[in-house]
Amino acid sequence: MIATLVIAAFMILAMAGAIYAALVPHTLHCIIGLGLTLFGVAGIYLYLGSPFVAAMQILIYIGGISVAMVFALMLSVSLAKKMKHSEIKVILSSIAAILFLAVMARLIMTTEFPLREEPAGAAAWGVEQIGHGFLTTYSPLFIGLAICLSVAIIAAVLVARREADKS
Amino acid sequence: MSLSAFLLVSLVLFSAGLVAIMSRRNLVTILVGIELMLNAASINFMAFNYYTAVDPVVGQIIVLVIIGLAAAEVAIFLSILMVLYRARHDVDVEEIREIRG
Amino acid sequence: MNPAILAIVVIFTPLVAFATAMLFCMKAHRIAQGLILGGGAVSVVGAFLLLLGGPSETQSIVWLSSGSLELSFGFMFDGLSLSFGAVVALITFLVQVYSIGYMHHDPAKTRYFALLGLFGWAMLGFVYAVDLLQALIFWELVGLASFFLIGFWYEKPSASAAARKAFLLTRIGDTGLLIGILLIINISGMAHIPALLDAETGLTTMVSEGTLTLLVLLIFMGIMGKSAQFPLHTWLPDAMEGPTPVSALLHSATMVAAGVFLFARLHPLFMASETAILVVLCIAIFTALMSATIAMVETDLKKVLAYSSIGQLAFMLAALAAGGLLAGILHLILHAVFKALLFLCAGSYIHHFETNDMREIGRRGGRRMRWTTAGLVIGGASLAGLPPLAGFFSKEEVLASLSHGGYHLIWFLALFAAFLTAYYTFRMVFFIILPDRPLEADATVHDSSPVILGPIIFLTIATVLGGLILGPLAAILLLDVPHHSLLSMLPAILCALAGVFVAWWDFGRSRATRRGFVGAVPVLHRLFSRKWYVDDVYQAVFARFIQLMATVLHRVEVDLLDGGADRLADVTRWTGGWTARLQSGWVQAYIASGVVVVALAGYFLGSR
Amino acid sequence: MGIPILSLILLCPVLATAAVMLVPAGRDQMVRWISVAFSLLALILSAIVWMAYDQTVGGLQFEEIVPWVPAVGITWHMAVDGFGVLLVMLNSLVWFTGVLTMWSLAYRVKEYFAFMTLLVVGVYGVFMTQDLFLLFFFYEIAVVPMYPLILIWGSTRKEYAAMKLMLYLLVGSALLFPALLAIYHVAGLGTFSMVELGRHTFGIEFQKFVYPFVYLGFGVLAGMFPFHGWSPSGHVAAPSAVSMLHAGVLMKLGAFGILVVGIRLLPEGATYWAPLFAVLAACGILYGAFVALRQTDFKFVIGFSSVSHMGIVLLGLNLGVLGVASADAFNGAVFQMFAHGIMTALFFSTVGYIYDKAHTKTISDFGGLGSQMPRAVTIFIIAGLCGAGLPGLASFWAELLVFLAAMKTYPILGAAIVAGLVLTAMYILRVFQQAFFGPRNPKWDGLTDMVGWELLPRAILVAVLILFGFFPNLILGLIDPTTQILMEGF
Repeated sequence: MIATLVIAAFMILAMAGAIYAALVPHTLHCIIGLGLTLFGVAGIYLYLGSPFVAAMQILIYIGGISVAMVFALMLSVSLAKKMKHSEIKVILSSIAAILFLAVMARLIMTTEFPLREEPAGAAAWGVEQIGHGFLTTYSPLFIGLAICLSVAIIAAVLVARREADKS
Repeated sequence: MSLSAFLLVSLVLFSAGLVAIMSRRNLVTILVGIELMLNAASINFMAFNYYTAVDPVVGQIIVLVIIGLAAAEVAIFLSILMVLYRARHDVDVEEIREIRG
Repeated sequence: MNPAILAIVVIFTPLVAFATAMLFCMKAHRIAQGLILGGGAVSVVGAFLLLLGGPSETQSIVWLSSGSLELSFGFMFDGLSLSFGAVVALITFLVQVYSIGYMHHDPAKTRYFALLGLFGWAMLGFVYAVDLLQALIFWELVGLASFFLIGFWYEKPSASAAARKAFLLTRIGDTGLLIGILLIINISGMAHIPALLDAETGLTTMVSEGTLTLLVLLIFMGIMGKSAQFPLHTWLPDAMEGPTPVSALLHSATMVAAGVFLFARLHPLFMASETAILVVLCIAIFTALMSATIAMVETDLKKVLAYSSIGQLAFMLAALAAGGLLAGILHLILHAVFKALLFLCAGSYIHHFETNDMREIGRRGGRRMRWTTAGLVIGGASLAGLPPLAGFFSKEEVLASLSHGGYHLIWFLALFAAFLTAYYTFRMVFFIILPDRPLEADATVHDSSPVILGPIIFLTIATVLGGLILGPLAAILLLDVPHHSLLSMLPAILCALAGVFVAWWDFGRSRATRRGFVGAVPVLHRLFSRKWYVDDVYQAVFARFIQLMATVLHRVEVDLLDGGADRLADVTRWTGGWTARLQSGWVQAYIASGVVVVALAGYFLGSR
Repeated sequence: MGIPILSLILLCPVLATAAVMLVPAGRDQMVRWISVAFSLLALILSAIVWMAYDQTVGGLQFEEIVPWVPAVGITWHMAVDGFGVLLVMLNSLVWFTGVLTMWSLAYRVKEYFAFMTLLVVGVYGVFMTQDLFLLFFFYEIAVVPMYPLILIWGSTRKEYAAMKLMLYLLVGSALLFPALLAIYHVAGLGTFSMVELGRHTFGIEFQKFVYPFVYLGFGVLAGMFPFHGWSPSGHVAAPSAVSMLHAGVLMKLGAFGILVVGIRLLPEGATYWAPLFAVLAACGILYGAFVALRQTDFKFVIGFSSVSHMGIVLLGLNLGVLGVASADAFNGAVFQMFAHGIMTALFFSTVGYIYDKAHTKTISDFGGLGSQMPRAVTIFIIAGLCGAGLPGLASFWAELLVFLAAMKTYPILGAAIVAGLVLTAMYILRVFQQAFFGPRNPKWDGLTDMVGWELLPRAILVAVLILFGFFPNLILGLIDPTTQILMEGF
């Protein structure tokens, strides 16, 4: 019962953060909203039996990505200020999104999912299994990810630096 | 808590991301929208992983990959953003319309 | 020695000489000349050895097999091949010797000699061929050699135009020939000549007479092209643009005779169709008369000889069509000898005076070239059919075979043609030996060099003695020697003498008008000097038609097919231009429309 | 399974492409030597395949089967029958001589040879593979490099020509791809193997429906009238070696595709449509010849002559399907693919040489060129005579066999096509007379004639034409058994 309440709180946190981030005019507030959502999602992961992924979510997403975004914001001063915000665009895109949401929600509610007998326990899919999976069956994925990350970082550095040289 | 509840949460996140992408003029907030959508996808993976998948490792691995890719994406995105900012002193997407036909 | 090996030597030595000269001796004229002459000599010796060996079995190997089709490559050693092969090799060699003198100053003579080698190979290959397709291949190669040799001086536009015309007109005939051969292969499944000619199992037993008529007439189209019969004859006079030895070799003695040879080769097939015989006779006699009339008004020495070749080839075809196999072949061989002689004499004059106009040659003292003039007179007399020269015997046989065959009208017309032949031949002779004004004392006129005179003298002797081959030829062809009474020979002799006399009256005597009796009828004179308007009709009808077709189809290509595709592209581009305006470059609008579309799709697909 | 010789041949251009790309910029000579070395190697291997191919047995040989994507039944299945051996040889010859022809290229050499060898990869793949998916895959590999090759190294309205070519060929592919998928799907065997698919009998209605897609799709590449529009302008715009590969080999891909996919898999559909397509092909033969008569550009003449000559190939294929004339039609068609390939390669190689020297391709600009460039002119004349179907050169036999079949199946049509040979002679002679004969034009006195190595590639092609012109059985012996097997399918 308590678990249900807790997860419901996390879900609401996630949704509220997302909506806040989507609608709030100020860029910094927007990132804060994202941070809230990420935190809520981490809670959901925890409930879904994966403490490791939840930890990663907090470490990388909240600790890394959000912070990087804030830094970027700080580096370019004028970005931090409030941007022009057109109400009509927000309303139109909200209508489109709600349309989408309604259709998808109806789909979700009417679909029969082939559920498993009983949800797997945390023991069956702990960190060990993840590591094993990454190093055996899914090793190409792992390697690919590694390459992608290093390339992205090198590219990011290069892109930013070359322009700096020019200026 | 049932599977549908998680799916609905992820749908809300996704829709919020859509709104952000469609309505904002600031590249940073658009990035936020994208992150929201990625998270929505991750939630779906985890939920299906928990409720239906045969091998529960798959979902987690995919979510980890998504997190990694998101990190890479943000790195690139932000560096481009910095360059763009330096070049144009603006990151308003309404002004960046060079692919216009 | 195995005749097949000998035949390979005879045929392929000129090819080897040709290839070697073309590939390695372009600068070394003397070596090339030596190679080609050596090849020619080997061919002559080989061909005469084959002739002395007498007829023997056909030999062939399978050359090509595709599905049920089998074509062979090999040699025939019957009297026809052996005798004509020897004549071809001999005249080729003589002309090669003659060319040493004639082409002495030409800078490109290696190419010239090499092409003579190519021609020798092709012509000999044709003569000994055992398979219709093999014959066709060498027949085309002969045409190719002719193309290159006519256009040898390719920098002269008239020469290259003449080469092109020769190739195209013979090609038109060859189309018929090829269709005929293809039909024969389709009907009988073979192209092996002895098998096709077989009286019990050959082609004649397989098809109805109507079909056979069609087949042989298609083949005759090829013969018309190659042997320059009306209406495909106009290339031959133009072909005189080539060097004179080439005219002597190809366009009088051997290549044009290939058509007649093919007719003789397939004689039994033609004999099996009455209609075909009549068609051939009509065409032949018309050609003979027409060419003779044109020759009567022509002043170009070589062209007179060219038209006389056309006429004599028509005589051969007429004789063969009337059933006189021996007569046709005899005239083929003897005509080759004396016509080569006439051309070589003409070449000797042209080489010296550098003009083709026989009146001018006469005025400038042509008759002072004594040996050449002797050759010309003897050759001319032979062409006119005066006894006892070679031409008399063969023409006698031709006329006899026409009257034996019962074609009396044709016989009569042929007599008239013979009269005209004697007339224009001696018109030519009198123009040269009896010029219209007295000769100046010009010491520069002298006779040609020994290499030129040698072949002329050899051929003069051959022309005088040519009548003697009648008996041996009949023996090798396994035919009977016909006996004619003196009375039956009389009309021909009288015609020839009449022709000579009228020619003397018009051109020879001191008070002659030198216009000829045709000059009295302007209409005819114009008709003859415009060559019966055949070329003009070609120009006006066929050439224009083909040009028109090409132009129309070119427009179709440019405007309709290609242009249509371009219009389609324009429409696409225009549509693209319009739709591009929707591309505002405003990414968010794209996303929004995407979302709406997905939502709608989800609604409709999900509601099922 | 012994040495996978077919994969080795295919590996040659692949390695050549890779090696050429790895050469440092500016080392053009090295690029050329690499290309020539690999193409020579491929030529030798092709010759070995020809020698080792067992002609008494026929059928597919040198099979290599390695599953690749087993889930949908894609297999690395390489094998050649008699046709394949012949066409692989053709490709090797044209590649080798093409590299030599482009020896003097100086502009962006590295990229040029990389694209060209990539094209060669595709062509080899199509001729060797027995897998429908791979066939399409290689087909596209062969087609796509044409665009940059024409666009960057071309001449004479190159943007237009490149775009037109690409659009035509893509339309062809668009017709083809659904047809191939339909064949895969309807057979329901779960395999793309053409050997397996060939054993399956498709419904007659299905065959009738799908065959035109296959025929048109491949036919566009084969320069099929009236969808040949891309080919003359493409040939004109492309650099010489690309024209060589293009007209010499690439157009054969279309005909080969019709043969192995259309006719082999859908025999009844082919039979149903053959009369129509045969008549179209015959129209193409005459049409190409007529239009060539009016052209003023060397390469346009050759381009339209290609339309005409490829018409003979297509006519042969359709007549073969009708089956009245036993094996001759197929034999003739395949022979013509080879003969025309060599002949056109020779044409473009020589015209390319003249163009490189004189910087013009307009026929009337020349005149009397025979005096200045006797060797180049001689070689062009040999190619031209081959085009005119002169006996003693390879195309004569090919045309003869097709004409034989045409005379047997449709006598009137056959006679018309044979008469069309006169037109061919006319346009060829017109070129000879206007460009090569006539008075010497002092404007071109400075041009140098071919020497040494420039002569080599052309001499090889001439030698091939003459060799098979006199010994047609060398080719017929190779392809006849395969044709016999093909004929059993009807």
